[in-house]
Amino acid sequence: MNCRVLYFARLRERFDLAEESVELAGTPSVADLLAHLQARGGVWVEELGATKSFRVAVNQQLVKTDAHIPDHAEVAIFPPVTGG
Amino acid sequence: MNCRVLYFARLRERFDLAEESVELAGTPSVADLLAHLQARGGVWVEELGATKSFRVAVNQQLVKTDAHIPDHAEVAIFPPVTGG
Amino acid sequence: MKISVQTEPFDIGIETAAMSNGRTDIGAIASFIGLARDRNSGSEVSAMTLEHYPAMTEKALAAIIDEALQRWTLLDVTLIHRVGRLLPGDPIVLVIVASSHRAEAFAACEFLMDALKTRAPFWKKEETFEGERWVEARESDNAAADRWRTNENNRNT
Amino acid sequence: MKISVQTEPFDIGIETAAMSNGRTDIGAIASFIGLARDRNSGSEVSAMTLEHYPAMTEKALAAIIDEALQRWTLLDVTLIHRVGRLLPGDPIVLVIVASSHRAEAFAACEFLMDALKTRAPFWKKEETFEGERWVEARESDNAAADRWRTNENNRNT
Repeated sequence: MNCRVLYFARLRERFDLAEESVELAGTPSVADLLAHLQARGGVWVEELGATKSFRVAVNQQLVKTDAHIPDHAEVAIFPPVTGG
Repeated sequence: MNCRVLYFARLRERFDLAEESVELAGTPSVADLLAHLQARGGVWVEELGATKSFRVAVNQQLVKTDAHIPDHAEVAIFPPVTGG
Repeated sequence: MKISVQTEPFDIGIETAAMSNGRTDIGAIASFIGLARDRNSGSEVSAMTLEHYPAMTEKALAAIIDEALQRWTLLDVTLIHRVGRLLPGDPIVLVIVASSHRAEAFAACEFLMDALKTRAPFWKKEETFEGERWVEARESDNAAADRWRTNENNRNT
Repeated sequence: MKISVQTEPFDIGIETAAMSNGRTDIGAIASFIGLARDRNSGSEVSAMTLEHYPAMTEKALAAIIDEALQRWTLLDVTLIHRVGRLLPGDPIVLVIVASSHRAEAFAACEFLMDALKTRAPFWKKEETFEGERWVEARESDNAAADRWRTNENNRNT
């Protein structure tokens, strides 16, 4: 399956990437996507490790890491929000 | 001693009186003033009896009935407030 | 700090700008407007008249604001209360509180309204289809004011 | 109901009038303005830039408002959040809540701000003398949002 992954704010700057297309096998969860990204090493491990604080939205809804990612979903990964 | 007594809102209408001068002996408390007024009977007992809800201010400060009334004080008796 | 008891309407935009213009230290402005409603206690209300105790009113409002300033770190407070005859939809009272942080602005603004409702000498007389009537004080207003006594620490975070 | 994410400033007077003009059923309007401050975490801040996630922002704000409408009896809500570059003193966010009674207006307004601070996809980057930095989320904002979960009945009176 395929999903579009967006990065915002500090994570976009750290990854030097605003958006990418990711291919994953089967019916992946958010945790599977994160494992896939962490496998890249370097800044990906630093920012998406278990001790780091970040948020994930699937199709514009905040979700937990056990959430399923539908095919063609828009997944966004970003730091805890600081608006208001 | 002498004090000026003001009545507001529903009490002013019930007593048909906005203001009067009252003479009391010694160093009276608010309770003494209330007893003096209740002694007039009729509407004064009806409105200032122990079961009725009203407020008293001495020199523009809300007080309890055991408060002392200084000579020449301005005492105000009024219903619970309903502003805002 | 501004306290006004007036017959004229007020404008929250103008009052807010007067408080914040030229300042860069305010992070939060909480405000409240109370308005005259067309219904109360099951009756249609066509108008109301607000009476007050002029010699005491501003003193009582200043004392309430002083208490708020002691409880919270506030940068400014505006409190305007109208008197005289008002129609449904007319604004009655405006409270604006500026602070560095929102929790303090919200808490102080709500405290000021609760305190005003039980301690400031205003009385409302309503005109209804059945005739004129003085508005009765609500037990819920006493309960709201009492929260600040019994539950200080919960609200102060 | 009005939701807006915009670069332009807003005017609380105009937004309040738009909500209340011609209505006679509103008894209480609680509102909040969040402003950019000249200091944060011990540094002088000369400007900030607000980034957001456009596809998600209005959905997230609408979901927060829906939750408020389920919890309290509200007559109207306006929520405006600015994005782009802002200077100290500039207003960032405006929340206005109209209700029949003040306790509901206050509670819903504070809930909306607490929820927005933890759930709406905005991020602030500050310009300081030491350089640019992304604002870190505050634990106190999570605690404020969590109050509405653990302490529902206390706040709903």
